[in-house]
Amino acid sequence: MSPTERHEDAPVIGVRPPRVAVEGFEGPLDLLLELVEEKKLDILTVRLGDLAAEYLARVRALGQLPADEAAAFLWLASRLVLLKARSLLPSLEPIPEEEDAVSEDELRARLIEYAAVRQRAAALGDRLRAGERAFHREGGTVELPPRGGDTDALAAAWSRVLVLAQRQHREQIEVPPERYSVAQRTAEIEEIVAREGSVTFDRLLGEAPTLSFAVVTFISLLDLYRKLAIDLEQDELFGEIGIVRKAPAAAPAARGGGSADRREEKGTGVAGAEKREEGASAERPGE
Amino acid sequence: MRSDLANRIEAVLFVAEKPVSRSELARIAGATPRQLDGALAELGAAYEGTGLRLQHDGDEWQIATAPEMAPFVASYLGADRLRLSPASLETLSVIAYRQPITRAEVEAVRGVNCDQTIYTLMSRRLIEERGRKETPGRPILYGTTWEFLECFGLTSLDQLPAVMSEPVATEP
Amino acid sequence: MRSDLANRIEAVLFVAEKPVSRSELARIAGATPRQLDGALAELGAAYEGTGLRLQHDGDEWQIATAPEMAPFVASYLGADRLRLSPASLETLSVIAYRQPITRAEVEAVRGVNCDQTIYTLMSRRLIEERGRKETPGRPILYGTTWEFLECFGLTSLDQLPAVMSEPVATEP
Repeated sequence: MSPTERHEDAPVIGVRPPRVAVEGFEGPLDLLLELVEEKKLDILTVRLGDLAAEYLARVRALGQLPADEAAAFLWLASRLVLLKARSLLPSLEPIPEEEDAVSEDELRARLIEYAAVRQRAAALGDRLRAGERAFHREGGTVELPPRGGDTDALAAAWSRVLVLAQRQHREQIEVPPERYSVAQRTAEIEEIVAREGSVTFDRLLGEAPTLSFAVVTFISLLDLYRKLAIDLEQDELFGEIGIVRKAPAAAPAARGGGSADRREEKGTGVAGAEKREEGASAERPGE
Repeated sequence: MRSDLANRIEAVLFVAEKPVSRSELARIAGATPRQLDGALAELGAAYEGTGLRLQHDGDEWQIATAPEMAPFVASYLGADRLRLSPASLETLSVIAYRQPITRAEVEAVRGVNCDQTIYTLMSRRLIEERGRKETPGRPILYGTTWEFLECFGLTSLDQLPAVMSEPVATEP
Repeated sequence: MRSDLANRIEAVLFVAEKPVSRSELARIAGATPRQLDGALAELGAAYEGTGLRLQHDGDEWQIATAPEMAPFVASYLGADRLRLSPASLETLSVIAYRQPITRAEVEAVRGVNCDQTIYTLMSRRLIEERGRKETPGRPILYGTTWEFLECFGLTSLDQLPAVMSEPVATEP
């Protein structure tokens, strides 16, 4: 089973400083590669089994792994221990049950590929940060009487608009502001921060916050800050606000957390659509 | 060798769907009015013998296709179907099904700024102004044109295909 | 002196709302595929050192602004910069360099579940569905979009940055 990605995307478009690195790893391969790089070992020659003990120690230190992620990390750990054992006892023949186990070569190949992926991602990230992108035009200045409009396409566009508008409308109805008390929101935020260690203010707001939801969220943060439960970080004026867990989290509030998650999920539908529109405006002058 | 300032102006005018004023160009390109005039002249000269032209109406500047290219442009645009971006098509659908309607009302339905798409649809003669709404600010009302009917092969607006969803309130 | 054919192509690409295929360009400009390729190369070369450039994704062509002009164009359009998390960038890089590719294949490379990042990249129009893989379950294949090329300032996929360690092929 694959672990789930940890780094969630900061709201897509917007002038924000890069996210502060989140603790933890993207997955077992990420952790293994980190070890290789930290120790300045050559992926091509290092005996991966030799990293077993260190890998296990790091997994132990990670602390809060959700069950499914732990499985993936431990699966890799067991492979490493097996490779180590084989290298110590060369006479050890693979037993039939191990046939599906990943071999040193396969693991190495995956690690090499993953290292390339990380380099490529970094190269793409550099390009993105450099901001040297292209823009196309929509061509709006043509003086010719158009022909050949498709009424079905027009009706489909209208349907799409209606669906989006209704979804936004529903969102407003289903999340009435009075549903959020400061106490409840405080508990929710406490739970999120306890679970994730840190979170951004933007994420707490979700994609399309109502004014009262934003206000309640903000007051809750001030309250938590006053109680020394969290730290607040902001690198620059108008920059992203980071909320970081301070004291070991109190018992998470079971009641509040659910609705925060639901809100986030529900937000995704509408937000996705809005994001597309925003994306469109960033990429072309159409809107 | 083209100057960097001329290239900045070119890029901005390229993406702009409407003419851009001299003062806005100068501000965006970071140039004095005098430098800007020089760069505009440079760009205009560079377009000689190409498929594009630099045009201006008073202080408003834009890039357009060269008149000699009209047959090919017409052949592409008029070919067999209307070419509109999804965004423009959505704005058109709102206006077609809800006319007469103000820009603010269109934006309330679509949830995004519709300046550019309304401009595009106006320039394609698919929509037109239909007087003013008698509310504060007297905003312009938009409706579809007879070219719209012709373009979509409709004899009247009653023939617009019915859609399933129930209408939602459009008041902003 | 620019050829007339290059100018025709320029004018058509200038008014086009979407990338135009090679075959359509050839038809409209009245050229053979061979002549067209020559004219496209000519136009691409003519754009060097200007505010524009010619980009293509396979056989689809488009004029876009030069990446160096991005700050000015963004300032005019009021466009914000796209930001992606490290996780999304990893998923995007796997897809960009290995397209078309299924989600399971992306996950095999990254070693983590990629549902969320694929959704994110789809909603930003950086990737799109490219049909189905003819294997059991017929999983969806993903590839990058035009917007991807534009966002990263690439004129074509050939321009993807090369990295030091080139991996060996792995099939999941």
